[in-house]
Formats: sequence, C-alpha cells, structure tokens
Amino acid sequence: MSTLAQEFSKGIFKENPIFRLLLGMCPTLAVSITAINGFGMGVAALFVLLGSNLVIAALRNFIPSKVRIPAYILIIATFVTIVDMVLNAFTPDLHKALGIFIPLIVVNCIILGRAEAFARKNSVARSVIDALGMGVGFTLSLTILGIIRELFGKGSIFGVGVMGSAFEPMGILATAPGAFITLGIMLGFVNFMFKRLGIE
Amino acid sequence: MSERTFVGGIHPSYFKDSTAGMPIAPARSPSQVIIPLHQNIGAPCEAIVQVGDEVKVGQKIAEPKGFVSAPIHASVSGKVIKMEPYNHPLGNPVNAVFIENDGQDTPDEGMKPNKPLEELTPEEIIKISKEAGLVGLGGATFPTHVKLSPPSDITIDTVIINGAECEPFLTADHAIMLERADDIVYGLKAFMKALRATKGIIGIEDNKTDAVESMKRAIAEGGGGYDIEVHTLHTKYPQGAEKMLIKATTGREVPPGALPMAVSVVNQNTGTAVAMAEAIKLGKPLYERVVTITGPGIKEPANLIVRNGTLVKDLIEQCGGMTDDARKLILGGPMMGLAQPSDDVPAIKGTSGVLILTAEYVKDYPIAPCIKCGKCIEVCPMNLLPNFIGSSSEKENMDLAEKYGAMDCFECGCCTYTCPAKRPLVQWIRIAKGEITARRRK
Amino acid sequence: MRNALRMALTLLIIGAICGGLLSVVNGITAPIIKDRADQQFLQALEGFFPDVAKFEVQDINGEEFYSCYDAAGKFMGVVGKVKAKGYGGDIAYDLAVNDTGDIIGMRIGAHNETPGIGDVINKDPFLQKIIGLKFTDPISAGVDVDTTSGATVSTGGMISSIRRVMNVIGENFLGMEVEKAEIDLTKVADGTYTGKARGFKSDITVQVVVSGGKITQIEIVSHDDTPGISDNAIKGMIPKIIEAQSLEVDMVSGATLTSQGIVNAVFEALK
Amino acid sequence: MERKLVVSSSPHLKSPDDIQSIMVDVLVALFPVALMAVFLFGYRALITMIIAMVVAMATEAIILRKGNFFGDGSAAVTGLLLAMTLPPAPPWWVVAIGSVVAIAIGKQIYGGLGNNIFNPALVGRAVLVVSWGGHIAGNVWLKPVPFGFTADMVTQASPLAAYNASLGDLFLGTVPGSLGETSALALIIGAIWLFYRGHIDWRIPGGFIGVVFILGLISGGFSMGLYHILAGGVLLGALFMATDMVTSPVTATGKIIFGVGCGVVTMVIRLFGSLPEGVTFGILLMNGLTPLIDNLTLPKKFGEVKKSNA
Repeated sequence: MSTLAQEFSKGIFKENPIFRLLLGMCPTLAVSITAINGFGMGVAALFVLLGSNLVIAALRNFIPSKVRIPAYILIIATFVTIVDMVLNAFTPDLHKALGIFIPLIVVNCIILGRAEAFARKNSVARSVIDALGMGVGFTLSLTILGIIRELFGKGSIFGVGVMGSAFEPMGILATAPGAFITLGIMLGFVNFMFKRLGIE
Repeated sequence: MSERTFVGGIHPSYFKDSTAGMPIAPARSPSQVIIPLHQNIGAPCEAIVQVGDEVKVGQKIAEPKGFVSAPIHASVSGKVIKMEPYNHPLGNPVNAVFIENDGQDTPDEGMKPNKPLEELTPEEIIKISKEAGLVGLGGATFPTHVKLSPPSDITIDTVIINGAECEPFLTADHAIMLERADDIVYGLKAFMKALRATKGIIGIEDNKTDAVESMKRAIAEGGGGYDIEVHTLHTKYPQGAEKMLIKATTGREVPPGALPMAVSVVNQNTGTAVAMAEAIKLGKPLYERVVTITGPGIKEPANLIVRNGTLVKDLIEQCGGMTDDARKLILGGPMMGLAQPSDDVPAIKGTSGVLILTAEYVKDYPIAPCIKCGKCIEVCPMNLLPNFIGSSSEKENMDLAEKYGAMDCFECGCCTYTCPAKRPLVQWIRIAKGEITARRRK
Repeated sequence: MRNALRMALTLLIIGAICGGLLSVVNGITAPIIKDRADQQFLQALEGFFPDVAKFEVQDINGEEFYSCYDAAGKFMGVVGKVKAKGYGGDIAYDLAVNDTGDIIGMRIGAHNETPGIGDVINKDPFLQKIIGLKFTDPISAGVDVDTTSGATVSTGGMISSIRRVMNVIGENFLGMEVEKAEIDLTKVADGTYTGKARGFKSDITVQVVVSGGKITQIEIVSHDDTPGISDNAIKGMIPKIIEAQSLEVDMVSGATLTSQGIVNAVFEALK
Repeated sequence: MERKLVVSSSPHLKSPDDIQSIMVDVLVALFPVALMAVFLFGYRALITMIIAMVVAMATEAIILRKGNFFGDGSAAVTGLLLAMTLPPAPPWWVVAIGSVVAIAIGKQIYGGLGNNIFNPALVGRAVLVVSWGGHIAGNVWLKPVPFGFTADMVTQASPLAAYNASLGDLFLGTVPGSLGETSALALIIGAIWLFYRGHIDWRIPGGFIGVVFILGLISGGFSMGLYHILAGGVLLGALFMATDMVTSPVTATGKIIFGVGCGVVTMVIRLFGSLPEGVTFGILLMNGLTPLIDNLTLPKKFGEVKKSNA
C-alpha cells in the first residue's frame, strides 16, 4: 500500500492524466488557449472529480455493480451541473470562455476513469486524495499549456501583457492546430524528461 | 529497331576498355587443379575416381546425383592426389578433387568428334550436352541439358544467345563473339535443332559494334537453313538478365516466378554455345572456359582460357599480380559477382570473371534514411518497389516485404547501385528472400 | 427479483437526491445569472446610447432588435443583434442606429474569420468607414465603402449585411421608405430594358428582355471585372434570375461583388 | 596472405550520387531563381534568403548535435525554399521563426530527413501565414525594380489578387510576388538542370501545371490558362516544392495523381476560395495523402499480366 503522499503525487507526475495517461484530450485541446481558461477548466474538473470520487467511494458498498455506471454518471452529472451553474453565476467571463466544455466534463475520461478504477475500490480518504492529486495534475498541465499558448499566441500570462508592445503574437497558437502542436511538443518533452530522470 | 530494351535499368561506367578487344590467350597450365564437385545449380556430383588414379584431360571424374546436375571432367592430365573439402566461390567449402598436373595434357580417348550436326537427332544433341557437362556459362550454371529438355506440353520457338554482357568490366563474351563467332552460330543451330525452335536471336549491346559485325558475318557464312538474327540492344545494365533479354528481343514478358520456357524461349550464353559446338565437333567436354581477369586492382588485365579448378591466385599472378591498393576480389561482375575472402579459391564453370577492385571502390558509406526519391523504382527492371521491400526487411517485417514482391527480385543490384542514401537495398531483399523461403519450407 | 428492485431503488434514490440538490443550487444561482445578463446587456446598450434606461425587444425574422429609450421615455434609437455572412461562416455583430437613421456604433461579436486576413472587419479602419453612414447612403461595396483587398468576402459580406439591417431598422422602427430590391414583374411592360450598376471594378451594364410578365433574357452588355472570376458570376447568376423570376437569389461565391452588381443592374433596368 | 580483402554482398559498384550531391544540385537549380530575386527586389531579398538558410542550417545542426554545419545540405535547401515563398522583405524574425519551425517541427520532429510527412519549407510558410498573415500575405509586395539595390520600393497587390499583369512580365518576373515565384524564366532554367540531373520526374510538374492550365482554360480561356500558370507560385510549387522527394509518391502513377491533386486543390482555392493563392495548401494536402497514393498505385510487376500472344 502506497502512502497517502504517494497517492497524491502520482496524479501530478507518474500518472499525470494529460502528459502520461493521455486522458481528457478534448477539453485540453479546446480550452487551453489562455492560462486562465486552462486553470479554470482544471479547477472545475478538480471539483467534479473530488465530489464524484468522494460520493462514489462513500457509496461503493451500496451501489449494485450492474447499475454502477448509470449511478456514477448521475452523480458526476450532478456535480458538473452544479459547477456549471456556479461558474455562470459568479465567474461569467470564465463560464463564457469554457462554454460547452463544462457540461462535457460529464464524459471526461478522467472523472469516470478515476471513479471506475479507483474510487470504486478504495476508502473515502484515499479516493479524496486520489481525486486531489489527479485534479491538481490536470489543472497544472492545462495551466502550463495555457501559459505557453497565451504567452506566444497573445503575448500575455493570465491576461497580463508581458511581451511588450513590439511583440507580434503567433496567431497559430490560438487556433486548434496550435493546440495540437503545443500538446505534441509538451508530450515529447515530458517523455524526454522522464527518460532522462530514469522513471520507467 | 536498333535500340531494343526494357524499362528500368542503370547506366554505370563500364570500365571495359582495359580488356575489350583483347585476344583470348590460354592461361598457364597450373601445377595442380582443385576441382570442386559442385559446379552447377542443382544437385552436386559424386566422384568416380579414387585418390591415386591417373586421369586424362577431358576424362569424366564425377557423375551427377540428380537430374538437374551435370558431370565434371578433368581439366589436366595427371594423378588424383587428394579428395577433401576446399574453398568454393559460393562460400562454404565443398568436396573437391585435387589433380597433380603431369604437364602432358594427354587427351582422354572419349574425346572424339560426333556425327555432323545435320545427322544428329535432337535427343542425341541433348545427350552430348549432358555428357560434356555443359552448364550455363553466364554465371547461373544451370545445366544445359535440362534447359534443352522442356516438359512435353511446352513448345519452344525461339532460342536467344545472350551476348549482352551488361556487367561492367567483363569482356569474356565480347572476346568470344569476336574470335569464336562461327562456333557460336554452330552451337545456336544445335540448340535450335534440339529444341525444334524456328528462330534464333543473338542479342548484343550496342557498345560492341565489332561483335555485332562479327556475328552477322558468321551467320551469313554458317547460318544456312536456320532463321537467325542479330539484335542490337541498348547498352544498359541488366540487359543480359534472362527476362530483360527476352523482353528486349522478343517483346515477351516472362510472368513472375516463371521460367523463360513459359513464353516459349530458351536463353543460352555465348560461351555455352561455343562449348556446345566444341562438344559436337571435337567431343570436348566443358573443362575450360574464357575468364576476364580485370579491374583497377590488377596490373595486366587479360581475357584468358582458364582450366576448371585453377586457383584464382595463379590467374592473378599471371596477370602481374594485384596493385598495392587492391581491396576486393570478386568472382563474376561487379553487380552480381561474389566477393571472396581469399584468392585461394578455384575457378569453376560459372566463373566468368575475376575482378579486383581498389580502395577507391570499397568505401564504407554510412546508411542514410530513405528519402523516397524513387530512383530505385525507376531502375528496377522487375518494376518492384525496392525501397519498400528493403525497409520492410530492415524492420524484419517479412510479410510486408513479400507483399511488395520480394520474391520476384532477381538481385540485379540496380537499386543498391543507384540509391543516393547508400541503403543496401538488394542486400536487405536477399535477407527477406531467404527468410521467406525458409518460412515456406516449414 | 429482489436484486432488480434494489438496483432500481438505488438509482431512484440517487436520482432524487441529485435532482433535489440541483434544484437548490439552481434556486440560488438562477436569479444571479439573470440579473447579471440583463445588467450586462444594458451596459452594452449604454456603450451605444449612454443615457439608455429602458429597452424593448422585438424579434424580426429571427434577429433581435432593441429599441432604446431614455429615462424620460424618449425613443433614442435601435440596436440590432444581427448576423452577416462571412468567409468562415456567420459573423455576429451589433449595429446601433440613432433615431435619425445614422449608424452610431458597431461591435463585432463571435466570428470565424481568418486571423490576420478576414478579421480586418474588427479593426478600427474598417469600423471607422461604417460608423457615421446614414440611412440614405447607398452603403454598397465599392461605392461609399471600399472592401479590403485580400478580405473581400469578409468585408463585402459585412457591407451588404449592414445595408440589409439598415433597411429592416428603417422600415420597422424609423418609418423610413425602403426601396425594395424586388420587382413586381406583372407591372413591368414587355420590352427591352437597360440598367447599370456597380460591379467589382466598375459599372456593369445589362440588357433585360421582359415579355408576358416574365424575364426571358438577360445579357451583359459591358463589364470590367476580372476575367475568370466574374465569368462564373455571369454564367451562374443569369440562369438563376431567369429561373427564379426574382432577384432574391444566392450569390455566386468567390464572385459576390460581380453577382451583386448583376442583380443591382437588373433591378435598375426594371425599376 | 597478408592482404586483407573486403567481403561484402553484391553489387560492388555504387552510383556517384548521394544525398548531399542531390541537395547541392537543388541549390544549383535554385541559383538562377535567387539571382533573379536579388536582381528584381534588391539586397533585401538577399538578406531574407541568407537569414532563412543560416537559421535553418543552425537549427538542424543544433538538433542533430553535429559539428558539420552544412550537413547533407537538406537544411540549406529547406531554408532557401522557404525564403522563396516569402515576400521580399518580411521582418527578420518572421523569416527566422519560419526556418526554425520548418526544420524543427516540419522535419526533425518526425525523425529527420526522409521521415517527414509534409514539405518542411511549406510547413514553415503555413505557420507563418496563419500566425503573422499580415507580414506574409497582406499588402507586403514590393514593386520590382531591376538593379534597384537601394531604391525605395512601392507596395502593391500581387498580380494573382489583381489580375493585372501582362504575360510577358509574368514570364520574366517583373511583377510583385514572393521572392522565388515571380520569374518563370529563372524557375524553368533551374528545373531544366534538375531534369538533366535526373532528380525530378516530369509527372508531378506535368500533372500539376497541366491541370492548372486546363482549369484556367475552362475558367477564362487560353490566356487565362497561361496566366494561372505564370502568376503566383504554381511554377515554384510544381517544379521545386511538389517534387520534394520525401513528401511525394514514389510510384509513376502516384506521381501523376499527386500532381493532378495539387493542381486541382490550388485552382479550387484560387477560383472559389477567398485566398488569392492555393499552392501551399494544395501541396500540403497532397503531402498528407502521399502514403495512401503510394499504396494504391503499386506498380505492375514485370510480366505480371500475361500477354495474349505468349
């Protein structure tokens, strides 16, 4: 049995959902245009993941295994809808920027994947730690992608201009091809670093 | 109609000047010959002499063990001193008969003229060719009597004499066509008669115009009663490959995996035709042949008549020896010949040339990735995709190599020659072919 | 049986709890969301009409038009939330027109025009050309507003859309007389008519033959547009108009300006 | 036997061509084009070409960690080809980024020379067009001034957008346009060298230019057909870009399909799209289809179809 600290850190490094497991690619590519979008998406997913992992782990002995998937979907959908409404009410700009990708968290592989692979079989405490780790890993990855794309595609970080007025943004990074290129380069870089560090 | 050819092929530098037009001279009679008992495609032979036996020139010393095989004859007179495995041009040591030369050249009693060609039946001609141990002298060493006995359901209408000599450096066929034109025509007539073929064609590349003239003269003088033509062919490699030659001269395409007889054609080499003529006229079996000893690494290149079993180092010595920068010894031509680890190897029936290359030709090129230039596809005479077959084989994906047609490759080497990335394409294809054949046997 | 019942019950309970939870959250957030949306839009209208205090929404052909009033209830002008056809699909924009029919503001919303090329429509030089135009101006590509070279589709699409929206606003809110681009053919006497209108580079002259209340033939007498491109428009538009017996036909893409020119010229001829 | 003999599998002769010699041939073929560009657009053209080549070679040398700056020459070719597709004088950093992208993302990420799917120079150009369209495709063209090495130049639209140049001017290249695309004469001279050296096949340029001509002919008559060939990047694309060995099919039939495809996409973009030029995207699109085309057009093996008279 791994320690809780390991449980937490695996989601950030060894089993990072984006760079290692390649889960949840759709929102990754779509919303990482700016750092704040990536961060917001990550936090939204973190919240849903936390909630669903917690509830599913708590109810793991009560839900018959034949109907577990519909039950999980119900639970996840509820949390997603809550996030959607809360974001809409309190951070409308972010809500507008993330758009359809918030409701789509429902089908994000990370959420259902963690429910099915982890929360179903582990205690509430471990599941919550797992959700935190995965969520932070997801948020971190999206934010990094967002920072890179925003820095070169718009010349700012978290909306603050940093490149000076002479900088002409690289438009392609704000488009879908730019997302693929950035993600691809990051994946290569992370794999390279892991190899260098001798992990796997 | 003077430029006949096929699609593909390459134009390497020919390097033929050093020996082209050089008269054929007999090589020095060696003090000892080492005659391997496997000198043809197909089954090896079994010795019929014992250590200590006295043999005469032309005496049969080994009998074939199968149908696709040809007997072997002594090339000197003297005493059998040893029988043991010895280096062989194809690589692994093979049982060989060592004969000490007594220098007498006593001819065997069996060597006497047969009936003239006009009186021989096809069956008799085939028998003569078999007894004389005739094999294809172009290098493939396919037993001639087998070629002359097609299955009964196949009719052969054309016999083609291969005078293309498309391999760079080699000039043995060229020399034969100049000096032995009459015998070539005589041999061709014998082949045609044996096969009941109606047409004879002699294909010669257009860089040997003197040979074309010589052959035309010989046909005019001795071709009476037979329909024989000389076809001038475009000079390019591999013009002399069986299928390419047939395509160039008759326009017929031999289907993949089939033999020329599938399109009613039989190919024979010029040297084989001369040997056929000698076997009929003189009763002389095949115990010597013309060999070109050439290349930048040899001091005095020459076209020599070489007795079967003469060691290559003797030949090299006679030609002034190797130059200091000689690095590679090849039996055959530079495109399809076999590199030898040592010059201590006997010349056999299939040895058409001894080629010595210098350091300049033996560079080790780094293999670059395929840049898909398509040059190998352009030159492939079989219209295959050598780059794809090669890469598949490199990645050990033999199924894919087979799908791209690896088995139809006859290893002419044009792809490797032309590849700007210096990829050993034909070498990879050979590996694939070996692997696929081994798999099929299972 | 017991199992099935238990499954159904479990799902039911979870569903009920989830539903309850959602309705509670919704109850908290919905009013906040609505208030803010109204607030935001009012703010947006204030950008055009600083004194706006009240607005009314009217839906015309699927597009929303907001009549704005000041605190005293005086009509100030109209803001249309409308769409134009661009190169990369629809361009959503707001167009504000004051009570005398002048364009006082325009704001480009969501669009998919090519960055660096088509998005010139959202840059100042283009906006400057539009703002200040009057209802009575022709508002026609190449006449009083130039298209931007390299982005003719985006800019041309915007210009013709603005003309259309101006017509809608003028007719519905300002009581202006709008010249209809449609011809009542039954009122046109048989005969041959000639008309002229601006194409891509200069005027296109057409000859229209009407007989028995129908357009039977259209001939381009002269034009100066790009060969190759305009040919498509000519080949495409004439049969379309004759077949439809109407000028409400789709433009030939890639040659919008020439196509529009032909339609206008036919209109001029039959007017 | 003291002499060591080398044993290797046949063939024992190698053609003198290698990758570097091919790349040098391409550079030689581009020389008249480059010369014409400098002649027409002045020293700025030269600077653009030098930046593109040097940055491309440096990027490759850094990625491959090789001391040999020129390497196999392919980076120099890519850099020069990229410069040929650019306007005469974009900002220096645009050119440099284009070269870095072309080599790093267009080529090395796929595993280097031979493994890339798309023409690296065009990848570089495409990224530049999408990112800084204003510097690449807006009103950035210079009016050519022969020998005008220091003269101030006038910007005007490229002839493809304006349809206003004479065929003679287009042939000589005295029209605004990208560095390497204006002079049909120089391009043809360069291509003849490549044909002579056997590095390009008539099929791709033939299919490409043929289709452009036919579609141009249909759209606006004979002179329009010629216009579409001579104006814009069709000749540069057909002779130097589409014929890039790595990214075009290897089979004979495949080459024709590839060329025709490039021509069709180019003309569809020119006639029906809003961009004045479609060569870049035409070639990139067909690059992507190349493996498929190759596999669909495997050539008939020698003798595969039996002749009826056999």
